[in-house]
Amino acid sequence: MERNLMKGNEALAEAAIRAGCKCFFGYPITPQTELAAYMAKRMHKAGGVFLQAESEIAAINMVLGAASTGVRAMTSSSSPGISLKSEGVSYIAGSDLPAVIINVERGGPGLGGIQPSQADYWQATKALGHGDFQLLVYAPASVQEMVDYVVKAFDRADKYRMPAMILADGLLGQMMEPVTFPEINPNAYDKSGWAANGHKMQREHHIINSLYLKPDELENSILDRYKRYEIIKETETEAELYLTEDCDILVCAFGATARVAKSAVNDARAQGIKAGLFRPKTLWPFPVKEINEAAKNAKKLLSVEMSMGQMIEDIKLAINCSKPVEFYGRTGGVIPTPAEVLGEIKRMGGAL
Amino acid sequence: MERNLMKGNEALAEAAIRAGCKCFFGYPITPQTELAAYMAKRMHKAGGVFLQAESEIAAINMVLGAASTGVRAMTSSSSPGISLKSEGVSYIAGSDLPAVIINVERGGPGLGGIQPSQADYWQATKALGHGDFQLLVYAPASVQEMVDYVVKAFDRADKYRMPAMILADGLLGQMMEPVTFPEINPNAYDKSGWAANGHKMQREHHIINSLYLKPDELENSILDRYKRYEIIKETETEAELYLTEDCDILVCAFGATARVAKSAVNDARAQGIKAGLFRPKTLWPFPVKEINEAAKNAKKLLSVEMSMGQMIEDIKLAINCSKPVEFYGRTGGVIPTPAEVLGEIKRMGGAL
Amino acid sequence: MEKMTVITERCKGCGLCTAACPKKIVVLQKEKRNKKGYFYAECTDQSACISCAMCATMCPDCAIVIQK
Amino acid sequence: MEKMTVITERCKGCGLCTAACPKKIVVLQKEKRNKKGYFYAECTDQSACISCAMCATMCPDCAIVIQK
Amino acid sequence: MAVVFERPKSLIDVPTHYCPGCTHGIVHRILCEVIDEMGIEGDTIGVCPVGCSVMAYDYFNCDMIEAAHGRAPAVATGVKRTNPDKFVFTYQGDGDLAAIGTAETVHVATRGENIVVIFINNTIYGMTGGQMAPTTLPGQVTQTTPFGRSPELAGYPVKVCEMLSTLTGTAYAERVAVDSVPHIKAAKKAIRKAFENQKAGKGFSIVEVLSTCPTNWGLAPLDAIKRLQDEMIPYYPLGVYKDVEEGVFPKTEGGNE
Amino acid sequence: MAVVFERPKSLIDVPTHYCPGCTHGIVHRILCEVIDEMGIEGDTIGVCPVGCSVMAYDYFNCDMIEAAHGRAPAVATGVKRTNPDKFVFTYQGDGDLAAIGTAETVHVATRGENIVVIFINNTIYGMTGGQMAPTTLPGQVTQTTPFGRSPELAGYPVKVCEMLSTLTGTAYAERVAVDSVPHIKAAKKAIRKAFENQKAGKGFSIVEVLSTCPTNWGLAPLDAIKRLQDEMIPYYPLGVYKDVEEGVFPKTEGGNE
Amino acid sequence: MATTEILLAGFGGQGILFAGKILAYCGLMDNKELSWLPSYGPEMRGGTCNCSVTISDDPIGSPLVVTPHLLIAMNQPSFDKFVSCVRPGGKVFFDSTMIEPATDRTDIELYGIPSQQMADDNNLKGGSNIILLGKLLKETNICSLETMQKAIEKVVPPKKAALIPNNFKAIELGMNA
Amino acid sequence: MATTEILLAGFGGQGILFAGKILAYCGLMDNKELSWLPSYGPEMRGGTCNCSVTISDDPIGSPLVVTPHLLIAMNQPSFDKFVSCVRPGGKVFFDSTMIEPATDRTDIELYGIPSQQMADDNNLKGGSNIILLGKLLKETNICSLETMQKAIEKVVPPKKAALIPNNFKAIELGMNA
Ligand SMILES: Cc1ncc(C[n+]2csc(CCOP(=O)(O)OP(=O)(O)O)c2C)c(N)n1
Ligand SMILES: Cc1ncc(C[n+]2csc(CCOP(=O)(O)OP(=O)(O)O)c2C)c(N)n1
Ligand code: SF4
Ligand code: SF4
Ligand code: SF4
Ligand code: SF4
Repeated sequence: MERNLMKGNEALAEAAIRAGCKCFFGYPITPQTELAAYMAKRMHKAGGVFLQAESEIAAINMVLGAASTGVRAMTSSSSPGISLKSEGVSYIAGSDLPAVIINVERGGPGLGGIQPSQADYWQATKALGHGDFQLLVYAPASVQEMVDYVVKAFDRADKYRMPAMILADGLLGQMMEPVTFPEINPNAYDKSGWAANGHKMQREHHIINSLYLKPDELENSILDRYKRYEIIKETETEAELYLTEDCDILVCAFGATARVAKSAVNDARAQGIKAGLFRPKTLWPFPVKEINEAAKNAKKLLSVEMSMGQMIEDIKLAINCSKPVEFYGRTGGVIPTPAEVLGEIKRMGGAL
Repeated sequence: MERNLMKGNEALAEAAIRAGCKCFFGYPITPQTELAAYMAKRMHKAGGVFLQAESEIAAINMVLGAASTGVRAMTSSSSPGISLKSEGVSYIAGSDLPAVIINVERGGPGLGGIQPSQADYWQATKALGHGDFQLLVYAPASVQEMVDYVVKAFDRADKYRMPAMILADGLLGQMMEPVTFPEINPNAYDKSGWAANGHKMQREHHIINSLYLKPDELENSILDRYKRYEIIKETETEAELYLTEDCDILVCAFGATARVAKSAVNDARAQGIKAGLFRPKTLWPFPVKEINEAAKNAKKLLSVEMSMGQMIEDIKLAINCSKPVEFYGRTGGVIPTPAEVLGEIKRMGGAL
Repeated sequence: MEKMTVITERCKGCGLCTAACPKKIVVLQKEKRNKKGYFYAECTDQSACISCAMCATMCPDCAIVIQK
Repeated sequence: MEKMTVITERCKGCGLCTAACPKKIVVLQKEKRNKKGYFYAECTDQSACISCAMCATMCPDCAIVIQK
Repeated sequence: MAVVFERPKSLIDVPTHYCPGCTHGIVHRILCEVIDEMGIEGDTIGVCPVGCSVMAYDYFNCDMIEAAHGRAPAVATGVKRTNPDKFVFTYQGDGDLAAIGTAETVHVATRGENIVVIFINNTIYGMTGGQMAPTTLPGQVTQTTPFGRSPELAGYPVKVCEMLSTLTGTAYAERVAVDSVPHIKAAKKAIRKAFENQKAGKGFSIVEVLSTCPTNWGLAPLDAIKRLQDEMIPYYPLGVYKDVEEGVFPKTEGGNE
Repeated sequence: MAVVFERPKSLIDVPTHYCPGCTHGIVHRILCEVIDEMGIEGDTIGVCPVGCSVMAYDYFNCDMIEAAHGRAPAVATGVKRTNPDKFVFTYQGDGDLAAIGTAETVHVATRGENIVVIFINNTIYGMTGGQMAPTTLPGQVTQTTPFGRSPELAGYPVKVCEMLSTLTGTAYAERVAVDSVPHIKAAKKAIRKAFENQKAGKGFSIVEVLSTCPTNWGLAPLDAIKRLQDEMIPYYPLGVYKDVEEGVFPKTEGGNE
Repeated sequence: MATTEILLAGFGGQGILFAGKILAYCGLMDNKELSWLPSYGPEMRGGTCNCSVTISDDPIGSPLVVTPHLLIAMNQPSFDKFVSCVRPGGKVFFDSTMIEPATDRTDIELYGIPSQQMADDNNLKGGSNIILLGKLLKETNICSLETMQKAIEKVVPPKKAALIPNNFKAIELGMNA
Repeated sequence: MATTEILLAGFGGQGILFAGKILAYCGLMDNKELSWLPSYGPEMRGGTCNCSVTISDDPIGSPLVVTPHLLIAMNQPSFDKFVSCVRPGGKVFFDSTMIEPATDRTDIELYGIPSQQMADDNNLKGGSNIILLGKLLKETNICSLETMQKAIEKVVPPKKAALIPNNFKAIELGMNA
């Protein structure tokens, strides 16, 4: 397979097109602009729709409209723009629609900055909008994984009729790496049972809706959804375990930060410190089994994040607070260095 | 003091005016419409500004504008409308501005329903927008507390220069109870050091801003904010402990649900079961010391929520997963009954 | 068969039909309520009805059927 | 003192001033760069300058001061 | 005897939740009459707003999508772009279309999106209990303008047809009313024309329907009709505001590949 | 010798981050000249957009607030309503004002909010690297219209002055350009008038300034000026679109208590 | 009486909430603890609507009345839905013009009066709710007539003060029915 | 060579990212692991801009180059900021037209060439970056000239293919400087 040198943002776009995405609605924002630019060039040729919406809100609701008709639809943005989409994402979840949403995170809060960040972890995993719901959240750590997880996100979104998010960051979006595109034969899911694409006088009319005025009906619709969530928690978690078998200190990190952490783990091993890496690839569902496996021999855990510490809570909950979990983070667009992480590992190792 | 019979929504409005709120910007949504209606009637007479904005987004940004000039400002909405405000709330936090935001929650996700819910707990406490930040979150459980916590929210927002939220629900907003208005002398905080209200050629110009293009500057601004958050965690937690001293089963609930839980605790005691109630009044910061005090003799905890279970994570983290925490919830607008909660208590008690 | 039929359970007693009728033969009677509690509309003189469907055109609830 | 002064460190070498000058005496020279690396503008003939401030009015960077 | 007037087929035979005398029902019916007459029920996808007509999905027998408040035009855009051969319409109130949804409305028009918007102007927020709408008349009392809408405090109404007519993508904008049989017939004609426009690919069409909200106006249904006639029509003149016969996309224009 | 032209006092003496030849700088200067001439620096509060002028707070010496993308009119409303004696202006690009901020723009106008909006129309998104703006001309190549803006695919431009002039709350709308010395002088006069309107409480004033973005147009600064003259002015005719001498709130109207 | 839980139910527009409010004010007048909680559907008119009122000597837990001591039912669906929830020994007041009181419960007392008809007959437009309240007043010891009259004076908005006598009359009609 | 980390820095508009891209493609051509990461300020023109390139035989961890083996500096602030980060034994290539190379480091090698001047003199508008690349090619074993030429052919967009010879010439100038 050919190795292409591509920016993460472009790889996301190309992968989406190959995964059968038929429409992209977006609004420009740094650091994900290349994604839309790529779509603008390629989507029409691929027989799909590219439309620059008047806002992030319009874009997510265009996605809702297209997805309602059974078409694979995607939007992308970065942190402030994702906040604006939150109502729409909640509607998509509440309407049981599949859709893919990309967040190429930047530093916040507010306008913040345009450098990489992971401070939207909680937003993505707990509360991208009001009400009880979840999205599938994938955290790629390389340009190649950007490709792989976009393909998976479209598949799983269709499979479970729910929104799926790629939670990337400016570093992954902006960096170029070699990438190959595997042969993709998108699974076809039968949507004829619910899609609102014109009944041709041949079936009952379909209604796409998130309104249930009777509380018990609304509750039941949520309970149904949470049953699916339980299946997903059982079957869809993914994680990388690196040198965890014998590790004393388990470094936990996702996305771009995991690359930094891996360098640090290697450096630590080179210095004789038994460090290992746990890298969740799905953030929701959080890989509970996997982290327990990875941590089984560890004495301490260290969560490294480009934020003030958000995943750390999921780690503690996943291991039932059974071991100390420490935190090292940089935020606001500062990227931690392997040396800093190594310093933390050593500090913790010294205290063992 | 005179006992007035008032809806929770109206009490919120009256209390805000008495607390020196000088402007209210909102957009209609059930179940909080009475709040704006009350403001429309009274605010101009009180020398303040009432303006129905064109949307929730406009409203929160009007709040940002007014707050920037040093004026006490407020907005209110319900779940879908709060999602729309999330970008603006993140800007307010990132600009270190005080403001009060009311969420009279209803069932979600999506359009959901118009009955009471607590499913925006995570949104309020973890991620009301992108980036690293927090808001103060108060959870009143009676119309009287609606009054008391609005007053406090304005005070603490000014004190810490951050947004504060009243997280209520449709039940509290719609119900009438007797309420008294204590003499309120709003603290005056000196805002002349930062407010952008015209420099009269007598000082440097002030800039209200959340943009820091240099990552280390953005990081520093966040670290500064988190130092304040640490002080707040130390000093601002509040909770009610009811019959906890000797309790075997500690029921944890906030807001309207806590009233139901309290009835159930009383019923349980009447049946000889040692149940107690822990009611956080601040959701962020979560009352960690207080719950540990309340749980010290408990064998099991039960989180009762009008959601699929969100506070339960904070409970587990607060007690360091040291005791089993179970969950009973109704969602989508269904209000749990004391009998249901009692049933859970008994089930758990039987297993003791 | 009658020219103007009110589907009484659909009628909400709004009276828009009464004003639309050029013959002034549609009224809201004040005796009988339907299950929802509304006094429903009635044609007082079927023979005078010219089947113009003005009342039905005004009716927001499709509560009137006209035949000719 | 000169009638037209370019604050060279402020000049970004855009050349808008050169087109605005009615006397055609403002040019972007091609020898000297400022610290930012721009070839800055220059008045080639101060005596011909009529202090009309046309160049300064066009300058987006307030890089020109005019005296009379 | 033959039936000369009955419920259109595409209007599902159930009681509506609308208040007595609310003209939403009239607009529903004439819209469905047009769908029936054009024979397009099976090829039509409707988008409901958030407002009193939120549950229109239970009444229209074509496929239906419930949009977030104000976002129906965006939802409709997503539908139409991916299903260009389908008929797509939105049905929206004035709060939905002209307040929270202003951006979506302006942009669906300026894009010349080939859809139909049915816009119910009843000068108030019905569903939430009678707050000021962007279309509320100066002086009108509502829950949030308890002393009458003061333009100084609460601004002036937005005249939607007038505003959208300035946009090149708008092919057709007409304001109608449903206060009388002749007006209802004209309204139906306008809706028909809007759908025919969509069939012909002419661009964006909007039909603004002056309607009543007896409940929140605090008027009996017939008095509400009278208010529509006496106060609304003078402020919001009926008529065609724009009608681009040849459509908004002349074959020669544009930089398409 | 006496200085006859120099930087206005209210324009802080620092280099800007704007590209060479970008006309944002010209508009900044004439705006500050007006502030200086009216002597209102100490009583003015400015609101910056998100766009290339996001950091205008570092340039204007009056108090400044940085708004979220598109929300400057709402922020300004919050400021003006609580500080009616202050001069309040926003400075916004076309993406900010006419795309994401459309609702805020239309409503600040229809409310007759007594503020000044300076609207920079450069037919492109500058800061994010040259995507299509709502004002991008048909056929114009941008990052997101790589084959030229096709109205069929990407819609038609929004003509802001034309659209806002249909709203009763708009007291004054003028389109100017900064491509030449006479036009710059006219632009300054328009800005002055807008601020004088605010002083007199006349209602909403907007000055649309046709500007260049040499960088994202891919043109040398002087070529960019030429494009403004040759392509933009014909599409966006200069002139006064609305000017309500007596202000939008005649003493007799309104239902104020 | 420690605690009385009352449920009022009917169509929107029948004055369910208004009647509940009067009861709530009765509690306020008598210096008791009380709560009032409305619940309604999406329809502005004609939808279902109900209202929970609790009056008590002690602080009130859940304001939602699930098992009422007293029920006022103003339409058939409300009667059918809620009659089974009434506590044993409880009382049900209903409009017999509108409601067919089919129930096999024997542990509760049913008081049906043709309140709608009575309102129509006495030219008390929309007074059916208050007539039922009068009946409730008579058959329970919720409060004194005087308290209820004071409550009515509080609840009727000043602009409509002219309607107070009508309400008094409706109470009277109900008490005598 | 296991891993080479390269940092390129200067003003926006000087072609920093473009030069970095050529280096990245060199890695691709030679079938190595590689990463390219840009970083820039808010200005479209004239702001600071830098670019991290890592070429390696092994999978690459952090793509952010903090302690480069090789530094290309195209303006004074970049030189001043980054010269201290270069690894001992590392090499710094800079435009001596623009930069005063003030540093007290003795453990690195400095290669200053007047690349801007050379570009101006040779009518290679904007070729200063490529000239420096030529110098880097000469002084390191990052790749062969052939690889770099192939990389250039890849990176120059098809529409501007006419500029390829100019780039080759710039490389040559740099190698001979
Ligand atoms: C984001 C959001 N904001 C507000 C609401 C509450 N809401 C529901 S309907 C409505 C307004 C309805 O008025 P209009 O659009 O005029 O339609 P009508 O009910 O008069 O037909 C509002 C504000 C909501 N559901 N979602
Ligand atoms: C919510 C949100 N969406 C998008 C962006 C990204 N963004 C920054 S500036 C800009 C557009 C700027 O264009 P314009 O308003 O025309 O101003 P110019 O830069 O051309 O002066 C965009 C889309 C953002 N910061 N926030
Ligand atoms: S218009 Fe229809 S609903 Fe109204 S009274 Fe007449 S028949 Fe009944
Ligand atoms: S207009 Fe100003 S910045 Fe541009 S070249 Fe002339 S002096 Fe320099
Ligand atoms: S509230 Fe008004 S708009 Fe809504 S259904 Fe009733 S009358 Fe119609
Ligand atoms: S990108 Fe365009 S608008 Fe922005 S500063 Fe540069 S030239 Fe000006």
